[in-house]
Formats: sequence, C-alpha cells, structure tokens
Amino acid sequence: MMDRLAYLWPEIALFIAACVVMVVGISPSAATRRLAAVFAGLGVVAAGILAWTTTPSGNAVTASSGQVLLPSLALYAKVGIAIVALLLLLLKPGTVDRAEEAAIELGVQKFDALRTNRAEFFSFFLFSIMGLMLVAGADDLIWLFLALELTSLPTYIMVAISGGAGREPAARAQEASVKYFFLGALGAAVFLYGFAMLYGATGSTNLNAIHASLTTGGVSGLALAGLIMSVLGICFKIAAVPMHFYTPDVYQGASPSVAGFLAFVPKTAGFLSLLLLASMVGWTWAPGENGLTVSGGGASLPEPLRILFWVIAALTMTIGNVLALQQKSVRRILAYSSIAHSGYMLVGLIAGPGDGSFTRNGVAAVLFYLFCYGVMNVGTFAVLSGLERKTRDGQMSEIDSIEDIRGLCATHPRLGWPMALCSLSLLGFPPLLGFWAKLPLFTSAISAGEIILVIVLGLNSAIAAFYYLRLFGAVLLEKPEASAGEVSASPFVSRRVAAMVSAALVVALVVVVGQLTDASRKAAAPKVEPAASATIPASMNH
Amino acid sequence: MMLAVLILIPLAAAVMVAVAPASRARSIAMVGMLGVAVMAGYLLFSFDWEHTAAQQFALDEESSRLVPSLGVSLSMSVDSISMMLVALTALLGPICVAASKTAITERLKTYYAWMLVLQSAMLGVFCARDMIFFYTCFEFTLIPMYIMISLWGSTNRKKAAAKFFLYTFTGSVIALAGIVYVAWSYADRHGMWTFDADTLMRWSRSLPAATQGWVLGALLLGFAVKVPLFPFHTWLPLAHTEAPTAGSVILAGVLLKLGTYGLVRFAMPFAPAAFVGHAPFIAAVCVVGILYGGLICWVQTDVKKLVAYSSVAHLGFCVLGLASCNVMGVTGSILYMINHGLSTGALFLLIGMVYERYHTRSMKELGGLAAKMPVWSTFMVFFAMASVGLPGLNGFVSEFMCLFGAFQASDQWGAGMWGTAAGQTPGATPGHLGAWVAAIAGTGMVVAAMYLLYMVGKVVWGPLVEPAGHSSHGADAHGHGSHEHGGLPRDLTGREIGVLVPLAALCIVLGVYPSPVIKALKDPVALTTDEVVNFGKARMAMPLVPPANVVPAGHQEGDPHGAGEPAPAHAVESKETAR
Amino acid sequence: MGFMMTLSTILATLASPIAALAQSEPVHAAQQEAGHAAAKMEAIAAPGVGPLWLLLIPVLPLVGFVLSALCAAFKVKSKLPAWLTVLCLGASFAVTLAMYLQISSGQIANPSVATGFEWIRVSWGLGDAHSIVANFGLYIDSLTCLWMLFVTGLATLIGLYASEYMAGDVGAGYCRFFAAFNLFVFSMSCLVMGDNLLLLYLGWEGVGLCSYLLIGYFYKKPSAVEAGKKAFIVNRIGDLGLALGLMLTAVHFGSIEYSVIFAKAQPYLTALSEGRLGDIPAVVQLIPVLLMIGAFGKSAQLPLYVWLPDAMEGPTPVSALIHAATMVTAGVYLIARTYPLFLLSETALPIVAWTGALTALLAATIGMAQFDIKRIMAYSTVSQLGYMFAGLGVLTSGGAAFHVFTHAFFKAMLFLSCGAVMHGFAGQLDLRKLSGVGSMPGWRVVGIAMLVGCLNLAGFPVITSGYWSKDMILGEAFANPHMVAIGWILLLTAGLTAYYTFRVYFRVFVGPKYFEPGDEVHGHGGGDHGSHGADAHGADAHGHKAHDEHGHEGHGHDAHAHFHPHAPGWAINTVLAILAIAAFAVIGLRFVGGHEGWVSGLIEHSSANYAGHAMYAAAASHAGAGGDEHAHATFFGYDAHTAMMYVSGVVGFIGIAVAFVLHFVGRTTAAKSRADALLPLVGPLAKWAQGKWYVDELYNAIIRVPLLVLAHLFHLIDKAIVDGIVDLFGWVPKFTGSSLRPSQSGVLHGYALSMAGGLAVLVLIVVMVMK
Amino acid sequence: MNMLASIPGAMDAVISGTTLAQASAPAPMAASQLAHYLFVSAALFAIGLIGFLTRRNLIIMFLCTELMFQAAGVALIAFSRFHLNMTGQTFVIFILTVAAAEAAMALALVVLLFRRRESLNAEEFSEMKG
Repeated sequence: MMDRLAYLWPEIALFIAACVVMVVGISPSAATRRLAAVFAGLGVVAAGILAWTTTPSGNAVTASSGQVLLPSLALYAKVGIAIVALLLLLLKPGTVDRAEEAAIELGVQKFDALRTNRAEFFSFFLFSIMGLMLVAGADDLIWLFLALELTSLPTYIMVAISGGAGREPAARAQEASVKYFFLGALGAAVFLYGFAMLYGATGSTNLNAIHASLTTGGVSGLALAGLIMSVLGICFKIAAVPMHFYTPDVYQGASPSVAGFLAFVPKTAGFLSLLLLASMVGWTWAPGENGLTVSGGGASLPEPLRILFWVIAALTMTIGNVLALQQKSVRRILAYSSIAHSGYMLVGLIAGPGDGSFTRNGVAAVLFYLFCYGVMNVGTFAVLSGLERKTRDGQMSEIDSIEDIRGLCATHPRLGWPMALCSLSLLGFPPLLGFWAKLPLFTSAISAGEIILVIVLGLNSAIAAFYYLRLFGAVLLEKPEASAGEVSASPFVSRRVAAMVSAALVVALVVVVGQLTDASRKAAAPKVEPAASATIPASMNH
Repeated sequence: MMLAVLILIPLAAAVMVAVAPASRARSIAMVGMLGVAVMAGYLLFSFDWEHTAAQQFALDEESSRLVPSLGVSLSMSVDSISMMLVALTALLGPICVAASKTAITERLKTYYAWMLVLQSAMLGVFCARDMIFFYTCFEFTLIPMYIMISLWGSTNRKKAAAKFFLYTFTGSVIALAGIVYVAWSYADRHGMWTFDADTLMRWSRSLPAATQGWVLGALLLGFAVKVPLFPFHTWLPLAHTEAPTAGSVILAGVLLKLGTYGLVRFAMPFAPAAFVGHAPFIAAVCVVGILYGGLICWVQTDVKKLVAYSSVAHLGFCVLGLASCNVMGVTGSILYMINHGLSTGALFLLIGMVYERYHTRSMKELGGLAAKMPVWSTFMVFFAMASVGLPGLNGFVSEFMCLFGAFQASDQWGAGMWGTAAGQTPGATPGHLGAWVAAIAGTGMVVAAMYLLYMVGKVVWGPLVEPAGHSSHGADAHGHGSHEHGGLPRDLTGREIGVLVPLAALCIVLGVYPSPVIKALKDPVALTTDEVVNFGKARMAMPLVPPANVVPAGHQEGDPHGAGEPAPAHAVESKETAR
Repeated sequence: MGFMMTLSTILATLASPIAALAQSEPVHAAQQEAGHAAAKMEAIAAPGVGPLWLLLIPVLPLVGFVLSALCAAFKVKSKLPAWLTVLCLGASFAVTLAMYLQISSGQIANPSVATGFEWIRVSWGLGDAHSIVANFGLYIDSLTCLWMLFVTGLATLIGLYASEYMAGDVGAGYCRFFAAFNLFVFSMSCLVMGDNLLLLYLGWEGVGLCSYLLIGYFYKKPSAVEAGKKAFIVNRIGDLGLALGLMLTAVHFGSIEYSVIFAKAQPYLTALSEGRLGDIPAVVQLIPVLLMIGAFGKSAQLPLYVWLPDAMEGPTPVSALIHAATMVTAGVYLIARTYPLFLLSETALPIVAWTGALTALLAATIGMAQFDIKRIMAYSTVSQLGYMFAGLGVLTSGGAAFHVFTHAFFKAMLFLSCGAVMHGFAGQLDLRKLSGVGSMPGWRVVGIAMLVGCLNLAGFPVITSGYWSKDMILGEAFANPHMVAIGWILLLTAGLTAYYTFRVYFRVFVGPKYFEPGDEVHGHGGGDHGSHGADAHGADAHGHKAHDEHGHEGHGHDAHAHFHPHAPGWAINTVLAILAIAAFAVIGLRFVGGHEGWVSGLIEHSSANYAGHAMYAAAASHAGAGGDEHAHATFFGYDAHTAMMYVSGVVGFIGIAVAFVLHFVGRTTAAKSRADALLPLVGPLAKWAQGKWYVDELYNAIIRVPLLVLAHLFHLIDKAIVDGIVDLFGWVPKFTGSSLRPSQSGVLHGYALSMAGGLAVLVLIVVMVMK
Repeated sequence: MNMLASIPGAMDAVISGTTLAQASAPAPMAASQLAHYLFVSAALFAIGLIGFLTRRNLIIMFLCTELMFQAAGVALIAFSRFHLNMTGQTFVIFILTVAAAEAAMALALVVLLFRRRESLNAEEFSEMKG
C-alpha cells in the first residue's frame, strides 16, 4: 500500500492546497481573500517539488506499484504539468468577480460568503491539475476514468463562471459552458463504454494485466471495439476532428485565461491517456541493434487503430489550419490553431517509439511538443487576457477581434512582443522553440515511414504560416485602429509577467533544447528488466 | 571565432539601435555596418589565399555544439567562395544605410534595427557549415525583409510582403525536408544524427541516383524559389516594386544570391549524380528564364519592375553557369553573383534617387532626364552598360564565362559531325549542354541590350518629360528653383555620388582585372565541379595537411571514413577531363 | 600648322622605306608566280616579343578619354578637350608610324606580340592545354600597321575638323563628344591590335558603344536616340555570331590567341594546299561562317546593314570617322586577320564574296534614289564595303585592303564636305534645295574637295586612287573563273556608283546658285541640346535664333533674304585640302613597293597573306570547279587584269556622263532636273528604291513586331498563369476554409449530430480497412 | 450495429482463452446469457445517444447522458459476473459517484442558465458561430 502512496504525494499536496484556498476564499477580510491565489501557487509549487522528488520512475516502477508500459512517464509529465500550471496560474483569472470585490471595498455591497466564487475558481483550478497528475500516474482503467473526469468537471465550472461582469460576456460564457458540458458528457460516455468493453475483453482493468492479456491472447474484436470507442471518446479532450466542434465557441466564450487553461490541461490529459492506451495495446519492446527496435518496427499498433489515428491526424491538422485562415477573432484563430497542434501531436503518436533514440521516438516527440506547446500557448492567451476595452455600457470587456491587437508592439511592447514571438514559435520559425519541437515530429514520422503524413505536415505548416503571419503582422506592423475603443492593459500585472516569461522561455529554452529532449526521451523509454537486456549502448544516450 | 564576431556585430548594433533614441538610430546603424565592413576586411586580409579551398576560421568543435542529440552545431567556416559573398554583403551594408538617409523618414529605429538583423542573417548564411544553422539563417532573412516591405512599401505592400514571405517560406520548408531526409538516412545507417554539411555531403553522394533525384528535387525547389528561377519568379517584381530603395538593393544584391549560393554550396555536392543527370533540364529552365524574363522587361512601364525582371533574366545566366558543371561555368556564375550584386544594386539605387525626387517610377511620366540630371545620367548609362555585359566592365567577364562554360560542357565535341579526326578537342569538357544552349542563351544578350537600352533611351535620353507636379516652368534658362520636395537638389548630392562611386570603381576593376578573383575561386570551384562530375574522388584523394589558420576541426566524431578538412589547393588537380 | 606640314612630308617619304622593302619583294613574288603547283605556303612565323612602348598606341586615346571625361566632370567651357584629343591622337599616330617604320625595317619581328597584363585566365585542368588565356596584349604585323596608320591618321584629322565643327556646343556636350571620340579610337585600336579574339571582342563592343553614344549625341531628338539604339542592337546581333565563333575556336583550338590559332591551323593549311580537303573537320569550316556573321553586323553588310543609314543622325565628324572610314572596316579587318581560317572553309569565302556583291548592288540602287546627300553617302559606304568583302571573297585580300585604304580617305573627305555644307546651310541636306554651292564665295575649297572625292568614288580612270583599288578587285573577280558573275555585278555597281556620286555633285555643287536654310537642328548653334543645362546659346553671332525643339520650317523661306550661308573656317578647309592631297598621293602607293603595290606588300607579310597565286589552284579546286590547273579566266579573250583597267574606266566615265546629262544640262532650278522626266518610264521602281526597298519595314514586320507581341503575351502569361497558379495555391486553403465554415453553426445539436456522424464514419473506415 | 454482431464471436475466443481471474466459487456464465445483458446495455446506450441528439430540453439531454453512463454500468456488471471478479462492480460504484457529481453540476448549470434565459431550449444558446 505504502509504495502506491509514493505516487500520490503531489496530488495530496494539491488537494490540501485546494481545501485551504476554498477556506481562505470565504474569509471576511479582503486581504486574506486576495491570498487565495498565493496559496494556490504554493500548492502547485509543492506538488511540483514533490513530483520531482518522490515519483518513482524507470526501473523503480514495479508491476504492482504502477504501469510498467511507460514507467518514467509520470515523473516527466507531473513536473511538466506543474511548470505549465504555474504559468497558467499567473494568468490569474481575476476577472471572475472583480466588480464585486470593488463594490465590497466601496462598501456598497456587504461581503456575502455564499455569493463570492473567487477562491472557488482557484480550488477548481487545483482540482483539475490534480486530476491531470492522476492521469499521468494512472495504471488502472478505473483510475484513468476517474482522473479524466476529475480533470474535466472543474473545467466545465470554470468556463461557466469565468464570464466576468457585464451582461453580454456572461451570456457568452454560459453558452460556451453549455456546449462544453453537454458535449463533454457525451464524450465521457463514449470512452466509458469503451473502457467497459476493454474490461469485458480482458477481464481486468489493470493496464499491465490488459497489456499482458492483449499481447499473449491477441487483440480480440471486442477489445478492438473497446479501444476504438475509448480513443474516439478521448478525442473530445484533445479536440481532434470529429469531436472538435466545441473548441472555437468555448475558447471565444470563456475568458482568455480560462481558454488558455483549456488549451493545455484537457489536451495533455487526452494525450497522456492515448499514450497509455496505445502503449497498452502495442509497442512491445525488443532491444534492437542500436538501441531498442519495436517489434515490427514502430507501426506495431494494430492496423485499424493506426489507420484511425492516421485519418484523425490528417483531418485534424488540415481542418484546424484551413478554418483558421479567415477568422476575424483572435480567440477563434487560437482555438483552431490548438486543433491543428493536436493534429501535429497525433503524427508523433502514430510514429510510435521507434528505436528509442530521440529523433526516432514519436512518443518522446509528443511529450516534448506537449511541454513546448504549453509554454508557447500560455504566452498568446496571456496577451489576450492582458488587454481589455471599455464597452459601450462602461464595463471593461476582454478583447476579441484581431483589430484590437493591431500595433500592440508600439502601444504595449510588453504584450506585443510576446505575442509576436509566440506566434512565430507556434508557426515553427527556426531559431525559436516551436521549430525544435516540430523537427522531431518530422524526423520520427520519416523514420516510421509515414512519408505522406510528413508531406501533409509540411503543407499544413505552410498554411499555418499564413494566419500566424497575420497575427505577427497585426501586432508588429499595423497601426492601431483609431476608430476602435481605446485598448488598455488590464490591471493584473501577473498576466503581463506570464506573457513575458513565456516569451522569454520560447527564446531561452532553445539553449537547453538538448537537455529537454533527453528528458522527454527518458520519459518515453520503456521499462527494461536489468537482467534480461544488455545495457543500452553508449550511443543511445548520446 | 572571428566569424562569430562578424555575425554578432550587426546584432549588437541592432540592439543598440533599438535602445538608442530614434535620432541616433541611423548613425549607430552606420557604425554597425562599418564595423562589419572592417571585420570583413580583416578576414579578407588574414584569409590564407594559398589554400582557398580549405574551410578557414572554423569554430572549434566543442564550443559550437547546440543540440547534441540532433547533432546540430553552430559550426561556421568559410572558403574563398563564401569569403567573396561575405565581402559583397559587407560592402552593400553601409551603402544601403547611406542610401536610405532621405528615403526613410518615419520609424527609423525599426528600419535600421531590422536591417542590421538582416545583415547578420545573411552573413550567417554564407558562413554556415551546419545545415540547420544554414537553414535558420536562410529563414531568418525573411522576417526583416517582410517588415521592410510591409512598412515602407508603396501601394499594395501588404499583399507583396505576404506573398514574398509565404512563397519563400514554403520553398525553404521543402528544402528542409530534403536536408532532414539526408540527415535521417545518415542517422539510419550510422545510428547517430548529424547536420554537419561535409559529413552529409559525403554521405548523400553515396546514395543511389534515384534518392539523390528526390533530394535534389527538394533542394532545387527550395533554392529555385529564392534564386528565382523561371516558374517561381512571380514574387520578385511584386516584392521589388513595393520594397524601399535600400530594401531593393539588399534584396537584389544579396538575398537572391542566397539561392544560387545554396545551389553551388549544397544542392550540387549533395546530389552530384542527379545534378549532372538533370543539368540539361536546369539549363533549359535557365534559358527560358533568360528569354522569358528579358522579353517581359521589354514591355514594362515601371522601371523597378523592369530591373526586377532583368534580375530574373540575369540570374538565369548565373544558374546556367552552374548547370554546365565545369570550372569555367561555375567560376563564371560565382563571379556573376558578385557582379549582379554590384550592377543591379547600383541600378536600384539610381531608381531610388529618381523616386525620391519625382515620386514616380513609371517610364511614361519620366523621360530625357539627361538634361536635368547629367551626373545621374552618366551613372545610369554606366551601370546599364555594366549590366548589359559590355566588355571592359564586370558584367561581361561573368556573362561570357557562363556562356562559354555552357558552350564547352558537351560530349558532342568529341564525336560525330562536331568531332575532329584526331578526336582531341582541348577546349571541351564533359556535359550535356553544348553549342545550341549557348547560342539560344546568347540571344539573351541581345534581348538584354534591347530592354536596357529601351529603359535608358526612355529615361535618360530623349526630350525632357517630368511628372505633373515637378516640371520646372518650360526650358527656363537658369533652372535654379527645384520643385522637388524632400529638399533634394536636381542632380545627385555628394552623398549619393559617394554611394555610387565605390560600386562603379569595383565594376571597372572587376571588368578590367578580374584575374585575382578568378585565381582565388579556382580551387573551391575545381573541388565543387570535381565533386559533381566524378563524385569527389579528388577530395578523397587529398592528403590530410590542414592549412595554416584552420583550427584543427578534427574529424566529425564517429565518422570513420571522413577525410577531414580538404588539404592545400595545389594538391587539387582534378583529373584529365578531356578524353 | 607645323603638324600639317610634317604629316604631308611623311606621306611623301613613304616611298623610301617601301623601296627598300620592294627590292627583296619581287624576287619572292616572281618565284611564287612560277612554281604554282608545288608551292608550299610558308607558315606564319611564330611571333617575336614586341616592345612595350607599342602599348602606347591604345593607351594614348585612353588618356585622351580620361582627360575629356575630367573636362566634362569639371564643366570645362572652352575647346580644351578638342586640343587634348588632337594631341593624344596625333601622338598615337606618331607612335604607329614609328611602329610601322620599325616593322618594315625589321627591327621588330613581323608578327610579334607585346603583352601588357593578364586579363582573363581560366584553367580547368593540367597546364596550358586546358585553359583559356586572354591577355591585354598586342599582335603586331604589317596588317596591323596598315590599319592603325589610317585609323589613327584619319582620327587625328577628323578630330581637328570636329574641333571647329562642334564649336557650337562648346559648353554643352563638347567634352562628352570628345570623350566618346577618344574612347572610340581606344576601342578601335584594341580591336585592331588585340592579340586574341577576346580583346578583339572587347574592342568590337567598345566601338559599338561609342557609335551608340555618338549617334545619340543629339539626345534631344527622339530619332537620334532611336538610331543609336538600333545601331547597338543590330551590332549586338552580329556580336553574338562573333562570340559563338570565338567560343568554337576556343573549344577546337584550345586557345583564342592568334599565334596559337595560326600555329594549330598549320596542319590543316598544308592539307589544303595538297588538296586533301577531307582532312579539314566540319567544325573548323564552321568557325569562319560564325566569324563572318560578326563581320557583317559591324561592317553593315546585307542582312545587318540597316543601322548604317540611320547612323547619319550623329554629327558629321562621327559619320565621317566611324561610319565611313574606321569602324565599318572592322569586319574587313576581322576576315583579313583570320584569313587562314577562312581559306580552310569551302563555303566561307564564296559566301563573303556573294554577300559583298549583292550588298554593293542593293546599296547602289537605293543610293541612286535618295535626296538626303548624307544618306546617299551612307549607302555608298555600304556599297563600297560590299566591294571590299567581294575583294576578300575573290581572294584578293591585298586589293580589298587597298580599297579600304583609299576608300577611307575619299569617303571621309566626301562626308566632311557634306558636313561643311550642312554646317554652313544650317542643317540643309536635301539636294533639291541646294544648287551651285561650289561657286559661292568661301566655298571654293569644299567644291574642289567634293569634286576630288566624287571622282575617286566614281573611279574616274587613271588619275583617281579609287579607280586603281576598284580595278584590282574587279580584275581579280574576273580572273577567278567561278567569280565571273560577281565580277559583272561589281561592274554594274561601279557604273551606278559613278552615276549617283555625280548626281550629288551636279545637283549641289554646280549649276544655278540657290539655297534654302535647313531646320538647323543638326547644324552649328542648334538648340539647347547641351546637357549641362548651361544657359541656352542665345543669339548666335550670325543671327541664328536658338530653337528649343524643331525650328519652324516656314522660317527658312522668308529668311531667304537675310540668311547667308556660313562658310567653313580654316580647320575644315585645311583638313579637306589634306585629304584631297592624300587621295591623290595614295595612287602612288599602288605602284610603289611590292608586286601589287605598297598595301598588298603589307598584306603579304601578314596573316591575310595567302592571296598568292599558289593558293589560286587550291581555292579554285575546292570551289568545286575541278582544279585542273591554274585556270586563269579571261575577259573576252583578254587577260582579266589588263582588260579591267580599261573596262572599269569606261564604265565609270559612262556613269559620270549620264549623271552630267540628266542633272547638269538644262537644269535651271535646284528642285527640278531632267532626271525627273524619266521617272514615269521607270514606274514603281523609283518609288521602291526611294523607300530603300522597304527593308526596314520588312525587318520590323518579321522581327520587331512579332517579338513585341510575344513579349506582351509573356507578360500576360506571367501575370495570369504563372502568378495565377501561385495565387491558386494560396486560394485553395481559403476556399476549403470558407466552405467548411458553416459546419461551425453554433447550434449544440448540430455539433452533437456531426460528432456522432464523424464517429460513425471513422468506425466505418476502420471496418473497411479491416476487410 | 456491427459491434453487437462481433460480440458472440469474441466470446468463444474468450472462453477458450485463459481469463486471469477465474473465480472459483459460482459457476461461469454462459456466453449466450452474457449476450443478453450486453444487448440490453447496447440498447440503453443507443437510446441515450438518440435521445441526446433529438431532444431539445437541456435537462432531458443530461438525463440521456446519464442513460449512457448506466448502459456502461450494465455492461460492466455483466462482464464482472462473466469474469467472476469484482473489478467490474467496483468500477460501477465509481461510475455512480461520478454520475452523481455530474448531475449536481448539470443542475447547477441549468439553474444558472434558467435565471438568465428563462428557457432551457438548446437552440437559445447559439449566438457564437463561424
């Protein structure tokens, strides 16, 4: 029992932090209420440190204590999640009840513990991050199901209450939450049924057991159906094509800080679970001549599953990019770009682990891309949330259309340049982080022999160049629209800090790309019984 | 180490410009550019001219390692080909800054900062020996140019800038795919990733001809968009008409050379068998480009568009020289890169000067400026003659060598009707081009005369025609008051003449006494042509004596049969090519 | 003035060294005459090393150019550039003379090479066998001396003439004129003295550039600019042929230096002389055909002659020097220099001969029908050049060279006289508006010069040098059995030449005095075409008003009363006098030195030598007539040469007589003459001839217009298709984007439905793949 | 639905194959019996899906998703009995808790929406599009 607990220290820390934040949130004194965010931050940092220190990885993971398919996945994932969560926290979705807080200060309105939901927002934030870390550590279908639900339920609420003051934004937020919740529930039902079928086919919900039964007994029809249903269900989380319809409306409806959260957390949860499912059903390891070659070379996923992934990847990339071309609203552009990026990551998934060296390993490429995407995306959403404009009825509403961010480098350089750099990095422009993230996708797909997919990937990055260029051009080159209302920076300094930190990371991380790629390669490395296989040849960890 | 300094100077200057107040932007930019010029001069001075084929000033291995797992390193080194182009870039830098004194009046800081960034990116391209570093700099030149065109362009600059960026970006993504494919196949065989140019060259040479065909296709497509070769040239006239003067000078002077430099430095050695096989196709595209571009020039009304299309025609010659795969042709094309940079750059400067005075580029509104601007007309006639290829000026030397290279490169000289009884034609080299290609391309020289004289005849000679707002009242005797706003007197100012004189001097010197440059290019060109024609046997055969100032770069780690740095030039005597 | 005297004495003393040369000569000629069958061509001697001071000849004009350019830069307002030019060219002439003396006295080896510096050297293999070398060096032999003598000599004289002629533009354009003038002489000397074909090519295009600049000197006039452009482009077409020939030589002989080419051509020459024609590969036979295209372009022969008449737009000194005497002979020089190559080819020389003859005839017919005296002189130049090419074609390179020499002098004189007339009568050139100029006060010298020139051009028997040089060509034409047809054409042309020459003389220089001032655009004191924007010329001393654009035609008539022609000054008169004397003095050269005179003596010692009779048999044989033995066609039984002496004289005389009858007898006014009565008899021919056989229009229709249409078509294709495809690539994603956009309808159920539909489709795909 | 067709075939493979947690005590369930249960759960799932797609009222739509959750529960219990181990049933317990949590959340959301829009028709919420 105790070794199972070793997995959960970070989640426990988050849980405690969530409760503390909730209590702090309803304290009568405004000062303590404002501390809620600080406590949340402390919680995330603690979780990060605990994850770094306590999570067992590599050979330490035994069959009983966790899933041995991708043993060191949990360590890399949890630490990465903690870092990006910290950045997301900086977005500080403070617009939730700013008017109310202001009214309270003026004494117009008495503080009513029941009505305020500022601190609850942070607790939901922490619960969702906890769910995400649980997904990373999941080794059982039930655990995985619960973790996925724990990740998404808080997000439904965050979307609903993130509308902030003002009639019109609140209405839009509620519409977004409706769509998100109901379609989310549909998705959940689908993958639950898939899990059920998987259990039915193999008789156990433990991932290692299922893996063993599938590899020995072969993938039966029921198991395959279960797999397909669960993959399609999870596609909702990563906004892959058939299930992508909610994304633009939700990202536009919710406030940009929440949209940033949605762009990272459910997507990571989805991809981690897909990785677990795929490694459960395929990728059996055999130490190869120069490192590990997967039996049947990379494409050991059962053929139908591979075709499914292939079609979803191609469609997601293309539809995501193509629909983003004519959008007028920056939020919708970023929504479609997040769909497109899911498509890119699916390519890595199809490429499979290869021989374990970084550039042949699709799984490592996906993990590395997830982290880089998280960092880049926070920058763009931070910029959006950092700006607001006075609407007709005097309320401060958050900006939406591309006209609002024209000439940002001139008016608000601290927000303009991060948007410029992050959009270039999302485009995959060479010196920035995005390029180094996309390059392994190219190389792993080529080594897996998916030439057509590489061509589609190349074409899509060319199409994507167009709307990222529009963002880059709007921010850097065009003059701000005189007619539009005066766009001012929102009072929350932390959002500008988040934007600048993310822009700095996009540039600075290039230097440590070597170390990062090694970390993601280790994360994707299989569990190798020390006795059975020879030590990994020197060139492997080159 | 010195190359890293060379590339960092403009970047540092760019940062200083960004920080400094707008008023001092231009002077800092000039200091930065002059710093680059001085550094380039020092490099030229300390370059070991005996071993021109050797990669000199190379960074030592350890400090340049960037992404070990991908084998990407910041390895930089330069041989005489790159040295020449670095010198050209260093020369055009200060000229552009000086030329844009009156043209650019608002957002000075952005303009000069991005021009300095562009300068360092271009220098990076010429010094890069690592494919990813080359690709990064190659891509990075797009941003500054995009900004320059879309901020200081004229009417539909947005469309021109977007088309320029997307067209070149797509092209270079395809080139990247080619490079990555080669790197992957190397890693597949050797288990270890590297993007070092020499290693990949040696490896991709040994690939079967079919795969080489694909690699060449990808690289050729990527660089053809940049050169621009015939079907991919439509972005150039648009970009030129919309770019500011200095932007056009740099675009024509150096950016187009990235494409041809890429072809000679990477496309040819990477896929020698495919290149020789497809040489006739490439030559055909060039010849079409020459005549097609030339004839279109002839019917243009916008002077800048005319000179832009003339660049398409001229670079057709340049790549034709490459397609001939012999020393004459390749030396001619490298010389052509330099000469085209000088003469077309100067033409754009001249057009810019007229644009600053009369704010029009249409040949309908301008005419007979010799009466009003004699000094400008002298320079215009001079540089038109240089670019039409008048012997005695630089254009002729390179144009003749390219044509003669194409003429020479044919197997027909040995046999059949063309052959000789003794079967021995000393002047011939193996290849598939020959007399007809040179003859048709030669008509390009006539077409060049047609459109350039049409332009000079319309703009310089003939009765005086001035745009509506500027015509000083009739043929008044003393023409003192000049109506041109922008405070520019009628004829060229001292600054403008100062900008043009160095270019003119170089045109004459390179035209009358080009032999030192030809001698300097001899070895690297011999190496490249040898690599293309007989797949680098010469390089293999070279003994391992590193020249003086090359930091012993040592073998590419883990590459068993690497022959290390190519050795002194005199050992390079490619075999008897004539049969 | 002192200089003038030394010049004439030099001419007079020419005889002495030639005499020395002559002694050694006859023996050799005779011996050659006798042993025709077994005579072996002595190879062109390997070149000795020439002294470096020879480089002064091209360098001095370059110095002149630089100085004039500096004058232009510093806006010099005096005649300084003119004196600088005359000084430099005179010095260059002196050095040429010294060179000639040293060559003829043997102090410098006959073919010798003086190399300055290395221009282009590209080697692609081991040693010299695989490298192309083009040095900035001089190849000196007697042919070079001959050519450089009259180039630099005439340039000096015409420079002096131009100093006064262009006086009107002193402030504006004067320096530019003399700069281009000097550059021209430098290019011409590079062309003539270059030791390799590439330096010849440099000179070739250099003279093309200078003719472009000088034709376009009056750049205010659109027609001048157009003419300049036409000249440059037509020359460029010729240059392309020359370039390809040069490349073929380089590929075949491995080098482009004359010394190496002649050495390597030697085996072929011996094969030729022994009648083994099969040994000469087709490639070698192609080289002269390509070089010929270049020669035709530059020397305005049949296909590419259209630019020369338009080149008359330039100032007269330019027409005289460049378009009459020196530049146009470049083609003749090229063929003479590379004569051994031409001999190797069976087809080359006959083509040259036929082109020359046809051009001569065509140009003569056009010349007869023109009214502008300068245009007539231009067509006569084209016609005389046709003679020279015919001379080369019929293997008398000596005769052709002699004709070049004589033609240079008398044609320059004719042009300068016409120029003086135009200068004096404010640009009037129409022979229907001028009459009796010779007898007007102050025009005496011009009249006499014109008479001498016309006599020479018409080939008046015995007393004119033109007669002797034309006779040599005609003689040789008739002597060669296969070239008799050409002989007859040339004879007919001689008659026509005599007619149109004296048509001009009798209409303009004699007869009743009458004149109308021209539109003053060309003449002295023209409008403000000075490029320095200096103040306009204001009232000229002689009352010509400065007109900006075209003067008013009408002005001429009413001004009849108070306009009086401006007689030429001392500079023009002395130059004309010298040229007249020279035209006569040259006759002497025919009889001095060498079998056929001084000029052919020089030719025999140069690479153009092989005109010796020994070659006769070989040329005859490979011209396909079955070389039995040295058949020497006869002219109606008489020996061709002697017969021609008389026949050509008679034909010339007839031509003059016809012109006299038609244009002098009974002519009362300038406008009308008896010739006009004959017009209806001739019918449309006259109109066609006047329209220059519509060759310009033909070229325009079959070359320029189609190219223009093609260019517009390409422009359209480029904008629509090539750009279209690129935009299409840009448009496709946008289109799919906009078509897919409605899928985001915003309605919850729509999404749910499409999600479920998507799932179904995917499952279907997976199942299909499973099958 | 083709999935249903494939289940009996799967059953034979399972039976012949070795299932891990073969409980000792109660007699193994016959494949045909399992098929009945699975048929019921599939039907429930289908009804839930169709209900979700057709009905406009938000509460009814939520109930349909609940139906789909319960369908999975039924299937799980059937499999648990079939495999004779308790994992399936524990899974169902968790499903119930999660369903309850979702129900609470759904109703809270519905209350929030109703206060704003006075109606629960799904068509109301479709301003954002494109």
